[in-house]
Amino acid sequence: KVRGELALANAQELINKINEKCYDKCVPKPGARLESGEQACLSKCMDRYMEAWNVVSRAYVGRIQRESANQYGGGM
Amino acid sequence: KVRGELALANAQELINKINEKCYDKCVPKPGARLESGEQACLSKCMDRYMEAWNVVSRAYVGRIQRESANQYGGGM
Amino acid sequence: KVRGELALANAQELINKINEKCYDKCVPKPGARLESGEQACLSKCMDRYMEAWNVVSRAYVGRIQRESANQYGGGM
Amino acid sequence: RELAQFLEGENAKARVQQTVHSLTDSCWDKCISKVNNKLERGEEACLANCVERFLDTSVFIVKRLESLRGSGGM
Amino acid sequence: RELAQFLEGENAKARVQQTVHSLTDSCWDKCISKVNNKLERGEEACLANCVERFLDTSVFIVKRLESLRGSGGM
Amino acid sequence: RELAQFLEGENAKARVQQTVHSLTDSCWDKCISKVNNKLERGEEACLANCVERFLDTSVFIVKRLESLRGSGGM
Repeated sequence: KVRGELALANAQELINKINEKCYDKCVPKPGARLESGEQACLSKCMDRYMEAWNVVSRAYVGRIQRESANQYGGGM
Repeated sequence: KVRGELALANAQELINKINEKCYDKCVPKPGARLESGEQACLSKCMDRYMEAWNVVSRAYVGRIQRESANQYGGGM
Repeated sequence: KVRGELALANAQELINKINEKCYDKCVPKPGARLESGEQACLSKCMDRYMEAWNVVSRAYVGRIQRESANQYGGGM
Repeated sequence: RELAQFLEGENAKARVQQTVHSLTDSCWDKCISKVNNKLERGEEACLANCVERFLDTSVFIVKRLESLRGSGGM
Repeated sequence: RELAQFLEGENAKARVQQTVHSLTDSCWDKCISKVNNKLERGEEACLANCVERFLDTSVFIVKRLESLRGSGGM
Repeated sequence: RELAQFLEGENAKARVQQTVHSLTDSCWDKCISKVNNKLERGEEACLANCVERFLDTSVFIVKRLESLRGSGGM
């Protein structure tokens, strides 16, 4: 249950960030409806943001692992 | 008492936002005192921010109401 | 112990702010390593930020003291 | 039990107000560049549209996430 | 009771420090554009004025809110 | 005791995810100007470097603070 809550909180935070970043980028002048061009931009932006999240996550976790390995080897 | 605290928290948050937004807009280069032009700008900015808050609040509450009404009618 | 925790939280927050502000200013295009020019910029930025913190702290505490003194004297 | 209901209602109200504060913050930046003597017609429309489109965006993202998840795209 | 007073004092100190962090954050953006070898005289004055005017603004807003409320304008 | 360990592990995971969210937020602004049909090679490298250099900066600041403190500079 804790694990599920964690995954949910993580997904929720990701959605919030995408909402904030992509709304800013794709809908600079909000009109009477979400135009199809704006929707296409949102789709692309969302995909890129999730990819960016994955790249950042890999880089960060990789760094943590290298540093904990180094603690038993050379300096940092 | 809870109701009073809620209203107070709401007013406090509104004051904080106005302070932040209007200080940024009206006092770009802080001098030795608040000039009268800066004070006039602050008054206008404050009125506009409160109006904006009301417009946003109406739009948001309206949307929530329309969507809860739609749950018993057609799709969203 | 509470006092130590407060000092620690304060130092931690200062480090976080310096990290955020100075990384933005000094490393606009992150490369394969922290260049020596970027490191020099970080050192300067860090010193300036701590000085700014001290100036702000003096101004803020001074104002609080003046206002509490005024409460028993003239108007605000 | 009535107290619990009352508190639940107050909680919901607090969440709504918090969202209104955060939407006003970001829509103010999007819609108001210069502070005028009154809220212009265009600014008022922009603010209301900003709220509606932000919520549309939210719905759009959640639906797309669900469809990506369904198609095994995630 | 002395403990309570001590803790109250520490709490007040923590609030002051939090305000100093947040003021330094926003006044840094307002007053420091380029990082120099020392804090210039003008930058230092700008930082101190930035704190004072921010607090003036705060007082101004609260007083105006009260007067609007008093005159039934709100 | 196993529960405590499990919860500790979940806490650590939550902190890591929170840091990933905050790094993605700031590195997105630094590295992605226009949204393209795929993540360009340069953008991907920028994102990874952005994380590494941010952490280097963090280490740099803490070490320098310690050396200043040691030399009585603070």
